[in-house]
Amino acid sequence: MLGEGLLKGLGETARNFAGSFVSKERLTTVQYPEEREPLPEASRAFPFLVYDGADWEAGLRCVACQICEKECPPKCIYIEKSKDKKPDYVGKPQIYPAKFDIDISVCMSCQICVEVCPFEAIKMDNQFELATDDRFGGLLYDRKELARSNEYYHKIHPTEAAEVDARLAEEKAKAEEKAKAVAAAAAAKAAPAMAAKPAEGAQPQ
Amino acid sequence: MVIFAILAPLTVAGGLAAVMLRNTVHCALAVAVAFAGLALLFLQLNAQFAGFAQILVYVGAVAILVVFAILLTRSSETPATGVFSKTWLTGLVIAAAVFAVLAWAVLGSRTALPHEQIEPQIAVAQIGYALMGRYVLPLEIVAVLLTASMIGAVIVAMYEKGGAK
Amino acid sequence: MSESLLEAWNRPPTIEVDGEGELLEVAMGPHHPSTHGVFRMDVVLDGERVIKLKPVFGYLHRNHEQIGQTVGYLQMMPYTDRLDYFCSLTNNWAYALAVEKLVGQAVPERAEYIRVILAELTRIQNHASTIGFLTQEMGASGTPLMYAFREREKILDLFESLTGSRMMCNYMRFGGCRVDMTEAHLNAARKIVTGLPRFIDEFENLLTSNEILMARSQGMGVLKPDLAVNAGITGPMLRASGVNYDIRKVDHYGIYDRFSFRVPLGEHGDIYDRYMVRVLEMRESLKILEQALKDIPAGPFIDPKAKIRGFKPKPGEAYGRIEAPKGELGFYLISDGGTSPYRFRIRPPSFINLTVLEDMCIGQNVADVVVVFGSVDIVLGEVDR
Amino acid sequence: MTNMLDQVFVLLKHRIVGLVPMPVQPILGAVLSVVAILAVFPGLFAISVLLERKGLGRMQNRIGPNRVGPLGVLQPVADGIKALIKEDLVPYSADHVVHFLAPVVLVVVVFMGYAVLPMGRNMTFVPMDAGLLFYFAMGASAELSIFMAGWSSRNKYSLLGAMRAVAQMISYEVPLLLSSVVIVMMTGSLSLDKIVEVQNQYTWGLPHWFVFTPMGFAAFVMFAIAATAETNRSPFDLPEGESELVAGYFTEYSGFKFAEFFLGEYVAMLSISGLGATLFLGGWSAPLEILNVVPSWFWFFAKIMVWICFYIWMRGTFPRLRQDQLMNFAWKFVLPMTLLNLLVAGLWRFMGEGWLRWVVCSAILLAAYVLGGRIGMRSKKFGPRSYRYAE
Amino acid sequence: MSPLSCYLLVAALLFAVGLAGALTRRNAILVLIGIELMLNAANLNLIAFWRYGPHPEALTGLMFAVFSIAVAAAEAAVGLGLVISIYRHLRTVDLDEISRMKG
Repeated sequence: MLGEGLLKGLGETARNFAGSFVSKERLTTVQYPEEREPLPEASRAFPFLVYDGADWEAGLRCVACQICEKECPPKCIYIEKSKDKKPDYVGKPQIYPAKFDIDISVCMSCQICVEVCPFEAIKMDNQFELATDDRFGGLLYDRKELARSNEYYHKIHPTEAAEVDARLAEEKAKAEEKAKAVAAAAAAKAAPAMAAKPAEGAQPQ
Repeated sequence: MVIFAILAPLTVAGGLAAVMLRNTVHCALAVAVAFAGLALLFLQLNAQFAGFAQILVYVGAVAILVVFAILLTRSSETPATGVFSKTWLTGLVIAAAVFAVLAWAVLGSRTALPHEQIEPQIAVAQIGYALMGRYVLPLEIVAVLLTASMIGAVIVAMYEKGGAK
Repeated sequence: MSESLLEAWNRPPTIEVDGEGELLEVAMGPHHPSTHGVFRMDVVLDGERVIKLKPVFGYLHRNHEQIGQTVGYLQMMPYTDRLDYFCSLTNNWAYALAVEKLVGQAVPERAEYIRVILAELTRIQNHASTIGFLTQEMGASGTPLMYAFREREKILDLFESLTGSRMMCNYMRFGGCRVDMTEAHLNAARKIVTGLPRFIDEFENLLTSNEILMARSQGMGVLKPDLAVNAGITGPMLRASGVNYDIRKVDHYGIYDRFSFRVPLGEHGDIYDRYMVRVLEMRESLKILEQALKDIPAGPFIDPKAKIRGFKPKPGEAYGRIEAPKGELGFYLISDGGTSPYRFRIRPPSFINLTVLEDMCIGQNVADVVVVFGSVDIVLGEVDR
Repeated sequence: MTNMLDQVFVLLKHRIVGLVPMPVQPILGAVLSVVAILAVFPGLFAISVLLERKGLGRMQNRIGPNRVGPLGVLQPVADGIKALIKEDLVPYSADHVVHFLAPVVLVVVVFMGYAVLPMGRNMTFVPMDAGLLFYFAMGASAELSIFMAGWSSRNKYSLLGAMRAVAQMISYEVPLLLSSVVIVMMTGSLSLDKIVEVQNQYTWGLPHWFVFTPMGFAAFVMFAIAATAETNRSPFDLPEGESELVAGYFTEYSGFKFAEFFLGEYVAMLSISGLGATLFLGGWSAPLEILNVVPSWFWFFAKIMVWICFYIWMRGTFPRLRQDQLMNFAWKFVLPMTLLNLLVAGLWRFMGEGWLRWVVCSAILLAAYVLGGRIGMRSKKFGPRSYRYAE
Repeated sequence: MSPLSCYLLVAALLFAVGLAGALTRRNAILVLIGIELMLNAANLNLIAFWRYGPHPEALTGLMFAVFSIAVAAAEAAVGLGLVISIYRHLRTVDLDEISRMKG
């Protein structure tokens, strides 16, 4: 009969209308600025640089290897290597980024820089409210603006950060062990010669 | 009388504009004003039914038909050749002559015309009874005429698909 | 515009024009409420009847194929998200498939299951929103669209918690997936799958037997099967025309052979058939999902030996194609042994399905043009690339 | 006491009018009524816009406007202020005079329709003998203003939208009139007050509304369809079908003129709902005899709002028809049905009291409806389909 | 001057205006408009005579006007139909150009 489908449709909207008052499922709206849905842990927005310790400049994990710069699909990362070296988390002297800029307005949040980074130095933030009225410089972040503490990383991605920390700790332990072993070996090697050449043995590898 | 003094010039102005404006659509809108003014004059003359019928038929239907015809015949742009016919002077003279004769007749018979009467109070029901009683034959004929003209208009204006029909 | 295109546009109309002869040329778009983005249709009208239609696109051209030839294999992956931004996961899959063919990479069992689950979820959300947009074109005040978005939201939430992003997932990798789908994710997917049949019922109640929808869509925008085959139409459009061609069935890619599902076919090739084929496909996708979520094995989610980055495939070529929600999505790669492909070519279903727009619209009412256009199911990002 | 409440506005008007000298009294009375109408119906317009936006939102599982004022109830006020302070853009090549006059004419004509609607017991502005005719005359004039708007904008979309709107309104005016004629046949009067009086009777506490008779119900359905089309509401909202025509005849209007169109549209909707309620749902009469304690004007406005809610409900559910389908539906289905309905109304009159006429009239109308629908769907070759699967 | 003669004068003026329009315009549609004006002027006469004449209760003039309105509507419909059909044949509605009898 003509009109049957129309009545069925009317029934459906009526059900939804009534349902929106009683069922959360039928009224999924969240009043955004006031209430926010918790972001899933994996949620990603734009990259940041992780640093350990309190001093962001000293603690940056980045060693300016430039892999992320090379791999970034839209080429939004710009790195300048430093001339001098400073010790990294293992204590090994490393080059550090004299300049590390990310143009957030170009970045497409693909996470490839995070994947390729061998030093766990760059991670994805979940901060997405970055709107600014400065067209040119407002979204061009330098090293300082990009630096976030490891604690912050733990806060936004707890599981992942714990894994990373464990891995780093393991690496560090390994490196220390190795360094110790090397030192021991060197010491052992140096011991007979110590008498002959004391100055040489004191120098680290 | 005051109302008449407002309505009559309005109506005539509408009519004049309809005849004289260059833009065809403006003419159609002006004639709608004239029709509306006439309807109000009818109301002023206590002919409620005729007045509403006038609005319904003329403003609601005829004016719309006219604008549709204007758009369908693409005559809403003013033609370069001018809007008045080659014989416009003759027409104007004839019209003026007709008005002169009519006005002379009206003014001449001023004394013979009946004067102020009591206002007739006509209920719509009375019109209905008259239509169904004394005027039933004209009503039927008008009905037939309307049907015939409707069919005629449709056939005349119908798309001629695949040659003559 | 090349000469031949100009000639094509200037050729006499294919249908007879009535005696009226006054043709009206209307440019629908690029800023028009119904063009899903920046797309223009130059329509020549005889009264309200369409006698010529020229789709004009390229407003959203972003040079994807050239980008693919300059960046490395991995770096192209996030760009594929941006082709058809409604179904980034299927795009990922097609591209991953092409590269896997090129380098001869096998995919672990669990990864295949994950891919199927995500692809079918993508299909459901794409079809639901397409139907929503289609009814929007018909003037349904967005009610079906909002229902579709309500369900899509759940699926996107799952995508976000799994891949980190709602739409630009960048999830597949050569030889597997980027991260594992944990039990929590699987449970979320199961919950979505149990809720979806009710939603599809709701959709069908609202639309399928609606007389206005029938009047608007049945017999409108008919696509004949032979024309569809000749023009290379794929996906629900082709199946609505009655041609049984589903790459999941014919190409045996992934592990689709293991699931039992049917391919719904239309008969008339009109808008209603396209609508119904999509609805029925959603139901079939649900069947696949149920099976996949039941059978998913444990194991690695990516081949641990797989090279992700900086590899140089041997010179050769590969074509990876899948049944994307919109049709056959293919990536064609030629390697010359370098770190980036020598030639990178995308076969976008939206673009090729759009080529028959004029044939479907000619002789139709102008109001139907937007509905026919909506029934094609395109995303301008994929059309213009 | 209930009588007092019922007549509160009438008494108030008399009291105020009584304060001025005799010769000015009719003028003041008219002014008071006009002011009341101009105050109440734009207020209802605001309420129905809010209802529409909230209701549509709820139907679509959204919340709707909720930022301005508590629960967003001040949204119409904000919209109004926005419309007022917006720049008034007139296209360069537009016909400025006509462009300006179109919304004014629309609003004036639409408000004129209220003159004859009985909004409560003794609450008709101009109790006119040919009230129904007056109403339709005013409704017919609105078409001209829509044409003016579309033509004067010099925009293809506007003109196309206006042509569609006018064609549609003319086509549906016929069934609208003919379905009301059934009521005129049953009451023997064109006066809306008389029509309500006839319906304001009760048997066993139930009202004698015309919607409860077979042809009254059929006429009600046809009237509702035609009224929806007449006011360009979904599913007949093609004149402003944004997927094809951007915004129809008021595409080129902005600021206050746009607001006038918006107002005109909603006020026309309210007034045609009022007419429908008057003709079929007993106007200001209470739905049950015992409910007569509630003032009559309350029932009138309640019925209007129910009708408006139904409009909103339909808008939230249906896609829109196409122009030719709309015309076909008007001329090939609604019009024949209303004509048949006229015949049935005559039959009803001559069959005399008894249950037989109920059965016969209902059977004729139902059969015609089912048959007509079936034939219509078959001739257009549409209907439910079944699908085959390939394994 | 009696009110009746005022109405009659207005009607005469309208009639003359309509006649002038019908005789001077080139556009067939505007000629039709002129004719409609003339018919309306006649209606005004009829109603004025009914109102001020003897025996208004007999409704003769009013009825005449009502029928005239109905007939005029039919006339307008057929006339405009003809204009449209002429336009379709000759692509013009300019009466100075439509001077041949052969279509």
